[in-house]
This record gives sequence, structure tokens and C-alpha cells, in this order.
Amino acid sequence: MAGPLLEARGIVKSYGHVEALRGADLALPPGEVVALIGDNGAGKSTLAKILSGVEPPDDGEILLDGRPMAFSSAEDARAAGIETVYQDLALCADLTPAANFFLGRELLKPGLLGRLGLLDDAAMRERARQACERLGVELKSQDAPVSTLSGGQRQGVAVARAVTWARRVVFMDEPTAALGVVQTRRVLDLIRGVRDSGVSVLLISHNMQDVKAVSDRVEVLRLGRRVARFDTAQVSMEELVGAMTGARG
Amino acid sequence: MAGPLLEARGIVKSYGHVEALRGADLALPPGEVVALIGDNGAGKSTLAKILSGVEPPDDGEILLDGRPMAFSSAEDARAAGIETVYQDLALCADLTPAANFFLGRELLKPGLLGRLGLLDDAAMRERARQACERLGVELKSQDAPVSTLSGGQRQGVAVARAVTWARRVVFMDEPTAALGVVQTRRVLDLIRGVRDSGVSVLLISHNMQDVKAVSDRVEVLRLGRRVARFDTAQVSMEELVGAMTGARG
Amino acid sequence: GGAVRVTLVQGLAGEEFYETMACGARAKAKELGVELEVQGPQKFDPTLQTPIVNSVVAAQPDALLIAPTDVKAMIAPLTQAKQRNIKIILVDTVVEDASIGLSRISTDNVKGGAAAAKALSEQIGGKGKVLVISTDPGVSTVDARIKGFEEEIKAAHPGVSSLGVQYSHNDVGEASKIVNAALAKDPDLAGVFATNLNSATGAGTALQQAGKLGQVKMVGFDAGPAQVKQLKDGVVQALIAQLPGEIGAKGVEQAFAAVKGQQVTAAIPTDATIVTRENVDTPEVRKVLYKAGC
Amino acid sequence: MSGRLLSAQVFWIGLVLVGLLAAFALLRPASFATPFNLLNLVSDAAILLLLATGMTYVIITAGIDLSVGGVLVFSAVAAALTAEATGSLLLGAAAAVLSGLGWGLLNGVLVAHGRIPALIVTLGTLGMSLGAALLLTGGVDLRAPGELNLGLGLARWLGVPHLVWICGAITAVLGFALARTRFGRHTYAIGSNAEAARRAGVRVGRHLVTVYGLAGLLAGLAGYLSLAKYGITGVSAHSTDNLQAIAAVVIGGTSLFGGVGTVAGTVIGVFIPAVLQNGFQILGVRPFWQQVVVGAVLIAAVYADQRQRARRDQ
Amino acid sequence: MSGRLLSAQVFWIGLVLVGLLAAFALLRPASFATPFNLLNLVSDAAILLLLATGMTYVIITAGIDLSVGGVLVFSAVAAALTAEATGSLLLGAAAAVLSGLGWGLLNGVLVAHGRIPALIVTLGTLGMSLGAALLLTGGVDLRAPGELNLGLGLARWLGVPHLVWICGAITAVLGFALARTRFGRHTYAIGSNAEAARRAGVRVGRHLVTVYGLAGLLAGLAGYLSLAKYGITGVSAHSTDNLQAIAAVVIGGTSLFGGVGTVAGTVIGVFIPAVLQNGFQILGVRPFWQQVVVGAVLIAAVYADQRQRARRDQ
Ligand SMILES: Nc1ncnc2c1ncn2[C@@H]1O[C@H](COP(=O)(O)OP(=O)(O)OP(=O)(O)O)[C@@H](O)[C@H]1O
Ligand SMILES: Nc1ncnc2c1ncn2[C@@H]1O[C@H](COP(=O)(O)OP(=O)(O)OP(=O)(O)O)[C@@H](O)[C@H]1O
Ligand SMILES: O[C@@H]1[C@H](O)[C@H](O)OC[C@H]1O
Ligand SMILES: [Mg+2]
Ligand SMILES: [Mg+2]
Repeated sequence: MAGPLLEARGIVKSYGHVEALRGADLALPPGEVVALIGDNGAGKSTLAKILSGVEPPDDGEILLDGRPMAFSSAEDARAAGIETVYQDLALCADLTPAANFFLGRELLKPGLLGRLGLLDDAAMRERARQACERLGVELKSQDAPVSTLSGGQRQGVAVARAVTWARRVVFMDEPTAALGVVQTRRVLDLIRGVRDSGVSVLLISHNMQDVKAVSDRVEVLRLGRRVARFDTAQVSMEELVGAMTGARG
Repeated sequence: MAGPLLEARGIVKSYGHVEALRGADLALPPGEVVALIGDNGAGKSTLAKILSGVEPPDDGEILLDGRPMAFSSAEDARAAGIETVYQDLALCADLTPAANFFLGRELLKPGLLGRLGLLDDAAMRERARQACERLGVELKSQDAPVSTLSGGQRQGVAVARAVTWARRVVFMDEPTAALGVVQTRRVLDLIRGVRDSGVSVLLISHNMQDVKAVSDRVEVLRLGRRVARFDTAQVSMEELVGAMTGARG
Repeated sequence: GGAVRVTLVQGLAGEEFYETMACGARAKAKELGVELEVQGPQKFDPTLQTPIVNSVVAAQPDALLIAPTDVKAMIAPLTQAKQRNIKIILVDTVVEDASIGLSRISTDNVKGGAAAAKALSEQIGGKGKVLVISTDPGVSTVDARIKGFEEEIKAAHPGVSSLGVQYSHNDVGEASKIVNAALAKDPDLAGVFATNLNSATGAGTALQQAGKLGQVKMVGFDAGPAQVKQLKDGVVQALIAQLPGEIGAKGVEQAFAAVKGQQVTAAIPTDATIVTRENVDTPEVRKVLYKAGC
Repeated sequence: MSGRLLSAQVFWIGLVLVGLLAAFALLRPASFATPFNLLNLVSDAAILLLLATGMTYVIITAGIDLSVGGVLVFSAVAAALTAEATGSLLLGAAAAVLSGLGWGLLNGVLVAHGRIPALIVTLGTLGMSLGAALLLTGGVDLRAPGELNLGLGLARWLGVPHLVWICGAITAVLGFALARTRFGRHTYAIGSNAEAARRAGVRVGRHLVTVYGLAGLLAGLAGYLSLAKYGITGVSAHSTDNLQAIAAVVIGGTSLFGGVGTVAGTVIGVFIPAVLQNGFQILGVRPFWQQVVVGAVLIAAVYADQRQRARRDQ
Repeated sequence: MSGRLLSAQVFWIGLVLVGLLAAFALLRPASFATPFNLLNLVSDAAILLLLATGMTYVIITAGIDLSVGGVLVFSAVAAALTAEATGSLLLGAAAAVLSGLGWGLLNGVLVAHGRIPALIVTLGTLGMSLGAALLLTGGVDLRAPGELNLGLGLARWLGVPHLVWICGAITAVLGFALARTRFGRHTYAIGSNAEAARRAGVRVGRHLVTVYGLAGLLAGLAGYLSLAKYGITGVSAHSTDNLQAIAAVVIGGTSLFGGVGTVAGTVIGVFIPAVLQNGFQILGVRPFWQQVVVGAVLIAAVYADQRQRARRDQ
């Protein structure tokens, strides 16, 4: 295994009296899918938010390509090629799926109009539709705001967005929780495809079948700390569950 | 099979141009767990909202104990003993878990103080904590608002609330989507327990393992219509998936 | 020990009448070595003036010069001031309680109102509808002007019919709206009497905007810069200029005397001058025009 | 909405108020920090406190009430007319309170059942109530009956004006009710997520009607008390009451987006601008400078509060 | 924010406006529906339109700007003083626009980076800007240079005042920019979910500063135009500008909670109260009745809009 692409060391994060992370570690090797699992409230989402620059850690170190770095905002992380599917999806409910899909990277009309900031809505709509379709997510209307979408449709939009734009790393915080059977399969395929194209994936999931099916390695978080790491091929379901709950591990 | 406890016939619901339901049927026999499955956007959540009085149908009939009835609000449905775990959870993010748990049925102090509307916060906190604990959902602080909970913790609160108060029917719209392995198992156990105590359960889920594990029958929704019904014991995974996607069925 | 401390509480901060009053008071204070502070509410309103009086009284000056914004409502806070042994001098307006105010200094407003009636009636040829714009009822000065105006009309100008009084709350915009509405309702309106500075400024603005120049005549109390311009522009036919600077100066004098235990004069009337386009540029009249600052 | 949370919310902004009081007391010990001045300050702010307390409930439901000033004036007029016609102060008070309640219920019904934005409803009823008051009076301020102005308007108990006792007691009761009763809980729930509250069986419509009714009732009472205190109906004096009350609520940490807030915060939010005004007047700051300085200090005060709270949360 | 959605949003309230126009035209054909009256109406509303357009952007970000009236006055004063001192109207205009921009940027920085509620920030800067304007003038109104008042203030093109052309053109451009440019898109995104926008790489802070800056700049320009039109700085005339602008925005279907709205709606929202005022004046409704009736019709108009939109959505 090459040196990890992204590494977190000793990350600490408290909210008031609640210690969400108490020195969590994580390593994400290049071109691999790492599953991050753990019980509810273990700190997975918090760790993902910290790694994607959304929340500042109280303590600890983040290394990208072995170099320490401090994302001071989600924008920094994005600039470094990192995209995230947040558990709360982080969509603008009043905007259309396409507007969300291209938020922060809008396509502009060609020529002068574009330089004036004019949006190319038709092109964005079309490309967003294609990206969602690839996941099997069908939207009945491209013009309705995201607030009118079903739970699965929303998640589809968020996943499609992250996967489309990621250049180096995708964090996916329970990306299939609301997806249907077919859509879930497609996302798992997509994760493999993304990995094969050289982008590392961090998959947070409670579905051990999915974890087994798609990940290369598994890291287990409990009470804000990494308590175990496994090679997916060599670990059983029971071991994973045991590590998460602390029954063993 | 006895006459269904709750039955929906020909439910139609459109939002603007989007036809979410186009004559959907559903039957929920007493003391059974019925799984409602279907692709993303099939109309499952819409149907659940209509049956729990949150949205009015454009057309169709709802029968409770064989008698036609019109819930004009969620309150009516609740008064009839129906509780719901909504896909969007429907929690008040600024309130504590206990306040959400008891929302609309607050415990009051005994005696005169209670008649003045004084809340018995200590008692509510304790009972809410117990109910969450039964699901294996641990809250680090009972005083923090729901907005600070993890995704799974929130879902735990919503599930615990519905299960605690239901007297006749519980609708559960993807109740385990955000839950951990252990919590999911507990919820499935709970569903069985609830059913055994005589309460009917309608379970909406994308997880076919769970559906197989806990339901007595399965109803399949596609494009706003019921396209198939199965006896769970007699149906295979492939048949279910086929029915949902329309590959067969 | 130390210098005599006097605070002037205006009826409305920033109105040229009161600013000119403050200028006069400052000059006199300097002359007498009195420490003068000036305060005033943002609106001509007793509920806003009351807390100001209360805080001024808490600061315990030796004397309080005040233009009360209401004849009744200001009695209570001023009684409190009196109880704390602050000498009270009423400048311009008064309160109903005659025991308040060691000295009361103001224009003879009834007479001024009558003079306005004569001037306006003359302008409109002795007949037609006239409207009065005032600040608020319960303001001693403007109420007296209205009284004088209406008595004079009733007594000596049978052709003139009064449309009554409308109240602008001493707000330029409000006054202008009232006149706009009046023009819409009574297109044959012949004259307007505005009883004070802001009412007149607003009324004049409305007439100017409506393009009714010459058609509707107007007489206004006070002679602020905007009013003088309206006079020169032919929007307004006559102004009745008071002597706010003198009122302020006399007020400080009386306050100083009261604090020093000297004789004070219970009532001091000050003059009023009728300003027209013809005399506005004469030196005597220029002297009485109000200033925006000093 | 735990007790701990509430007090933390109010703690820092309370500290700001204490800081201001201390600063003025140091600068002008002999005139600022006197019972005379502080009592006047409190009694001048007492009526606004009623409005702001009602506004706190309304804003916690994610609503707004611009009509309070108009309703206050209407109620004062109703009280003056009734007291004059019947000779009974009690009937006058009843007229004020009931007409306030009436306007408030109208607001509530339109907001809750008409689904019209609260801003529009209450802007409309602001114009309607003020217009109606002016129609009733011909645009002229009415006077309070002498017994009222000299009675309730001046009466004191233990040296403190009756007005202050009344407003203080009502505020305390309503602050407690908001924090500790089912009614208060439902108020927070509606502001936090009206749809969730509805699904949980809270009668959102009825509750909103009650909350706006309460705000109206308080404005009505404020009208009566203002009539007693100032002796006039003040038809033109209350055009900024709504903004003042809203500002007090927001300074006190209540969010305009609903779901969060306390009456204790509002009390502080009423007093911060009042203390600033009073202090600067005593310092002899010129009126226009006062406007500038009060504006700047207001921003600074809320900034300090936000920063401290944020620091604690991180 | 599709084109279709926008027009549906504006359609019903636009119909209400058309209905009002038709009603007044039928009742008073000879005086209401005349070019003279309608041009006056439009030109009186033009300046408010600028404020309301800026306010639309601000409210769509889920903010609010109470300072517009104060900034307008400050800018008018700055323009009058500069024009007088330099003898150049151009420099006067620059002074107005730049000082408006300055206040707006101050608002934006405090809201975006100080994390102070916009209501408090802009209430503070309202007091500060108005106080500063009054300090600069000693509290009295300044006059516009004659060439301005008689020039820009009166000039017409194709029979329509320059002022109307200017305000109309700016509103049209900003309406288009909101609906069709990246800047507009980010404005909606921030109001809809600021955190999501931030995570998606939108520079939320910078954008907010720009939006408040724009609102300030428009208020500055409005100050200059108002100076030209009315010939005075109007130091006491703009205390309700903020509420008027906010009301126009909300009547036009923009939500105070952000994320939704259009400039086209705001235009209608500016004209509904203006038409009501004007129409009732022409009908000769008594002033106080006007207040009552305008309030009631306002509520009714928005109610009709809401109902129709709700019916369409269900
Ligand atoms: N903003 C916040 N304020 C206070 N506590 C928080 C906040 N965010 C997270 N927490 C707490 O931190 C802990 C970890 O939360 P996190 O969301 O990271 O869990 P998770 O592992 O993602 O759980 P789940 O599987 O349920 O999504 C939880 O106890 C949660 O209540
Ligand atoms: N308020 C609304 N306005 C417009 N369209 C809506 C609204 N609510 C639902 N829809 C549409 O109705 C369809 C059915 O939605 P619903 O939420 O019932 O699907 P679902 O079966 O629950 O899907 P999922 O598995 O993704 O939760 C979707 O196409 C959705 O976009
Ligand atoms: O005399 C005063 C003056 O006219 C001012 O303008 O308004 C109030 C009056 O008392
Ligand atoms: Mg999580
Ligand atoms: Mg669903």
C-alpha cells in the first residue's frame, strides 16, 4: 500500500460538553474504497465534515499527500479535489436539481453574455438530468425545486453531484440510505467505477452488505476513536458488528 | 384473513403537474406487518402522508374498520390511534428529544400546577430516555436540541415516539435508514413486538432483507399505483425487485 | 459652586425654529458664563419628550428651559423636575398647570393667528375655502394661532369658509400628504394656513409639486430657510416670523436670574413680523429669518 | 429549551447590560445611578416591555406583529371614549383590553387560517387600527380622564409606580409561562417546525390565534397604561413602537426565524437601548450624536453577545 | 427558479394589481386613468422602487435592511453638500452613490463577518446614518442646487420623467440579473440554505457583502434622485421607507425566510399600495378612512394571491 492520499491523525472535536471525536485517526489510500463504520453517534459524520473543511477540528492533523494541511472552508477542500455527500445532503431546497447540481460551478452562456454572468440553464438542466439518470434516479420535473422531491430523489441529486465533480476524493456519508434497490446497486457500481478511475472513496454506511460488497478496507469508529481497521476481504460480518458495538475488537 | 383494519382505495394525488399517486390501493390487516415497497418516487411517502391525515387526497377512499373516514388532519389520525414515523422525521429541531417525544401530549405536573399547564420536564426526560434506550439509541445530552443529534439519533427519537404512542396502526417510512446495525435489529424486533401486541404496522423500506425478515405481506407501488401484492413467506427477493422495477410483475 | 448649569429641551430636535432658539440661548449663555446643554426628541411628541426630561432632571441642572410638546402630558415630568428644585422656564409652548414655569416667553400667538387670517383672506380676495394645517392638538402655541385665525375669519371675513384643521404631527411629509389629499378632494381650495414651520414646509412642498402655483394661496407661521425659498418662489404669499433666537436668549437670562435668586418676569411676549415677497430682502426682515445653525 | 440553555442564552447579553450600567454609573455616579433616575428609566420602559413580551411570543412562532403601535393607540382611544361616555375607568380599561384582544385575534385568524404572511397582515391592521383610531377622534389626541392620569398614572407602591409593578408582573408571568408551560412549549414547537408540530397534534392554527391575541391584548393594556401615564392617547406617537419592540426581542437573542428565544432576553433587550438613551442624555451628548452612538453601541453589544456565545459553543 | 415558476409566482398578484387599476379606472375614468395621473403615480413610486429592488436581493438572502431610509437621507445630504462645495452635480451624484455603497458595505461586513442579525445591524446603521446626516446639516433640510431640481428633477423623455427611466432601467437590469445570472443564483442559494451554499463553494460572506452593498448603493442613488425630485434632502421624511420597501417585497411574493422571490413581484408590490393610495385619494375617501381601507385591501390582495397560488399547487 502506497502512502495514504488523505490521512487524519488524532482529530478532536467537542460541541459544548459533547465530545464527538476524541482523537480519531483515519487513512485513505489512493484509489481505494475505505468504509468508515460505527454505531449511531460514533462521530462518523463529524469526522467527514472536518475532513471536508466544513467544521474546524479542535485538535489533530490532516495530511493530504503526506503534507499537513488546514482546510479553512469547504471551498478549500473542493479546490483540492475533494467532494462530499453530506448526511444531511446540504441541498438548497428552493433551487431546482440542476441548480443544486451546478451550485458554485454554474455553466455560463458562451461569449460575452457568459462573461456577464449569464447562466446557461438549458445546458445545466441537461447535464444534471443525465447524471441523475445514470444513477437510475428519475425526476418527474426538472423545474420543480428540490423541496418537492422524494427522499431518494434528493439523495440521488446529492450523490450525482459529488461523484461528477470529485477529482481526488469523495466522502459519502450514507449515500444510499434513502435509495431504492436499483439505485443503490447503481451507486455501488459507481463507487467502484470512481475508484477505478483513481479517485479515493470514503464510504460511511450502516449496511454491512454494501460495505462488504464495495470497500477495500474498513475503519471502525467507536465513541469518537478509531478502534479497529480491517482488510475487507479478510473480515466477517460478525467481526465488523462486534468491532462497532465493542462486543469484541 | 379478517377484513382489513385500514384500507385505501383508488387514492389519487397530484402536485401541480406531477401525479404522485394515480389510484393507489392498500390494505392493512389487523395485527400484521405490511411492507410497502417501491422505487424512489413511486409515491410511498405520499401515500403514508395521506393515510396519516397530513395531506388530503385528491380522490379515493380511506376505510378504517371498514367504515369510510376522512382524516382532515394528522390530529384526527392520531386520535384514531394511528402514529407515523415520517421520512423527513418531522421533529422540531430547536426542541430537546424529550420535548419532541412528548410534543402534543406533554406530561404536566400533578395537581394545581399541572392544571395551569406546568410541564413535568423531569418525568418527560426520563421516559424519553428510556424509550430511546430500548432502541439502543444513546443520547449524550438530554438537554441539547434535536438539531445537534446525529442522523441516527434523530431517527431513533422519531421511531421511539411513534412506537410508544401507537394504539392501532404505525406507519413507518424508512424507519431504519439512518440507524446502525444494532439499532436496526432492535427496531425490527420492536416491530414484531408491536405487531404481537395487536397494532398493525405499515413498513416502508428499501431494504429487502428487512422486509423479508419482518413483514407478513408486501404491497408494491410503482408510478403511483399498486402493481403487486405478495405473501412474504412465498416471495423471493428477485420477485420483489422485479415487481418494483417493472422488470416483471 | 461653579457655573450655572442650564439645559434646553426643544420640542423637536433639528427644526429650524428650535435650532435658532438654541443659537440664541447659546450666545446668551456664553455671555453670562452659563453652561448650556441642548436636548430634544426626534419627533414632536410628549411620550418621546418625557424620558428626555426625566434624564435631564436626573442630571440635576440648575434650570430647565423647555418647550413642552403637550399642555397636559408634560405636566407630570415637569412636576418631578420642580420637586427636585430645578428652575423651570417655558420657552414658546406652555403647559396647563399655571404653577409650572417661573417665566413663560413666547409670541402672542392669538394675535399672530388673526394676522394670518387677514393676510390670507386678502390674498384670496375675501372668499373661498381655506384649510388649516397644524401640528397636534394640545400644543399651546399652535392652538392659540388656530383660535386667533378662526375668530378673525368668523368675525370679519364672511366669504371665507374654513374646511377645518388637519394635524400633521409636526412632520413635513405628513403635512404634504394632507395637502395632496385636500387638493384631490377640494379642487377649488383657495387658501392654506399652516400654523408652524414643518406644517408650512410640507404644505408648501405639496402645493409646489401639484403645480397649483398662484391658484392656492398660502400663509405660514415661521420663517425657516425652506419657507423663505417657497416665499421667494411664489408658492407662499406671507410668513409670520417669530423671534426664536430672542426667546432662547431671554430664556437663559430668566433662568440665570432664577438660579441666582434674582427677580424673574412671569410672562415675556416677543414680537412677530409679517414677511412677504416685497419685504423679505430688507435688512430688518432678514434679521428675523431663522437659521439652520450658528 | 432547558433551563441551562436559557440562562446561557441570556447570560452574555445580560452582562453587556450590566457593563453599560456600570459604565454610566462610573461616569455620572451622582445622576445616573440614583433611584430617581433608574426608577424613571424603568417606568419609561415599562409599557414597551409589555409590547415586547407579546412580540417575543409572536416572533418565537416565526411570526411578526407590526400592528402593536396602532392597536395601542386604538385601545387608548377606546378607553378614553368609553371612560368618558360611562364615567367608569374600569369600563375604559375593559374597552382597551378587549379592543386590543380583538385586533390581535383578527391578526391571528388571518395569519393562521388565511395563510397570509404575518408581515402583511399586521401591516394592514396597523393601518386599519391607526386609521380607525384617528376616525374615532377626528385625528386629534384625546385626553385621559383626570382620575386616571393622576391616579394610576402617578400612583406608587413601595416607591415604585403601579405601572411598573403591573408591567413587571405580567412580564414575569408570561416569561415563566413561555419557559415552563405546555402553552410555551407549543409556541417554540410551532416556530421551530410548524408542520412537525401540526403532525404531532399541536393545534397550530388555534395556538397562533391565541398568540397573536395575546400580543394584541398586551398592546391593548399598554394603550390603557400609556393613557394613564401620559394623559393623552398619543395618536401620532407610536409609529416606531413595532420596530422598538422587535429590536428588543432580537437583541435579547430571539431569532426572527422562530423556535428560539426567552422573555428574560427581551427584558434585557428593552433596557439596553433605554439605558443607552438615558445615559447619553445624562452625559449631555447632543441629540444627533446620540442617534449615531446608540446605533453603534447597539451593534457592538449584540456583537459581543454573539461572539461569546459562539465561543462557548465551539 | 425556472422561468415558468417565476411567472406563475407573479401572475396572480399581477392580476390583483390589474384588477385594482381597472376598478379605479371604471370608477373615475376622467381623473384616474389619465396619463397625467398615472405618470405622477409612477414617478412618485419610482424612488421607492429602487429601495425595494435592493431589498428584494437582501430579503432573498434571508436578510433584511432597515437602514435604507437613513442611508437615502445621508446620501442626499452628502450629494447636496458636495455639489455645493464643488459646484459639480456629477461629484454630488458620486458622493451620494459612494456613501450609499459605503453604508451598504458596512452592513454587509457586519452581517456576513460579524454574524450579527441583519435586523440589529441595519437598525444600528439606520440610526447612525440618519444621525450623521442630521449632524452634517444641523438637523435641517438642505436644498438641492437649482440646476439639479429643475434639471434632472423635471426633465422628461418621450413624456416620461428621466427619473422614471432611470429607476425603471435599473430595476429591469437587476430583475434580469437576479433571475438569469450566477450572481442571482447564488443569492437564492444563500437564502435557501446558506450552509449548503457555503459547502458548495459559494463565497457566502463575500456575496452577502455585495448584496448589502448593492442595496446601499441603490439607496444612495435613491437619495440623489429624491434630492433632484423634491429639491430637499428630506431629513425627516424617510422614517417609514424601510417598512414600505419590505412590504412591497413581501406583497410581491418574496418570503421573509429567504430563497424565494422575484423583482417583478416587487414591482407589483410597490404599485399595489401606491395605486390604492392614489385611487382612494381620487375617489375622495377621507384620509383616515384611506388608512383603514388601504390596510384592508392590502390584506385582501395578498390573500387572493395566496389562495390562487395554493389552488394551483394542489
Ligand atoms: N452541532 C453539534 N452540537 C452538539 N453536538 C453535536 C453536534 N454535531 C454532532 N454532535 C454530537 O456528536 C456526536 C457524533 O455525531 P455524528 O453526527 O458525527 O455521529 P455519526 O457517527 O455520524 O452518527 P449516525 O450514524 O447516527 O449518523 C453525537 O452524539 C452528536 O449528538
Ligand atoms: N410537495 C410536492 N410537490 C411536488 N411534487 C411532489 C411533492 N411531494 C412529492 N412529490 C413528487 O411525488 C412523487 C412521489 O414522491 P414520494 O415522496 O411519495 O416518493 P417515495 O415513493 O416515497 O420515494 P422515496 O423512496 O424516494 O422516498 C415524486 O416524484 C415527488 O417528486
Ligand atoms: O412656535 C413654534 C414653532 O412654530 C414651531 O415650528 O412649532 C412649534 C411652535 O410652538
Ligand atoms: Mg452520521
Ligand atoms: Mg419516500
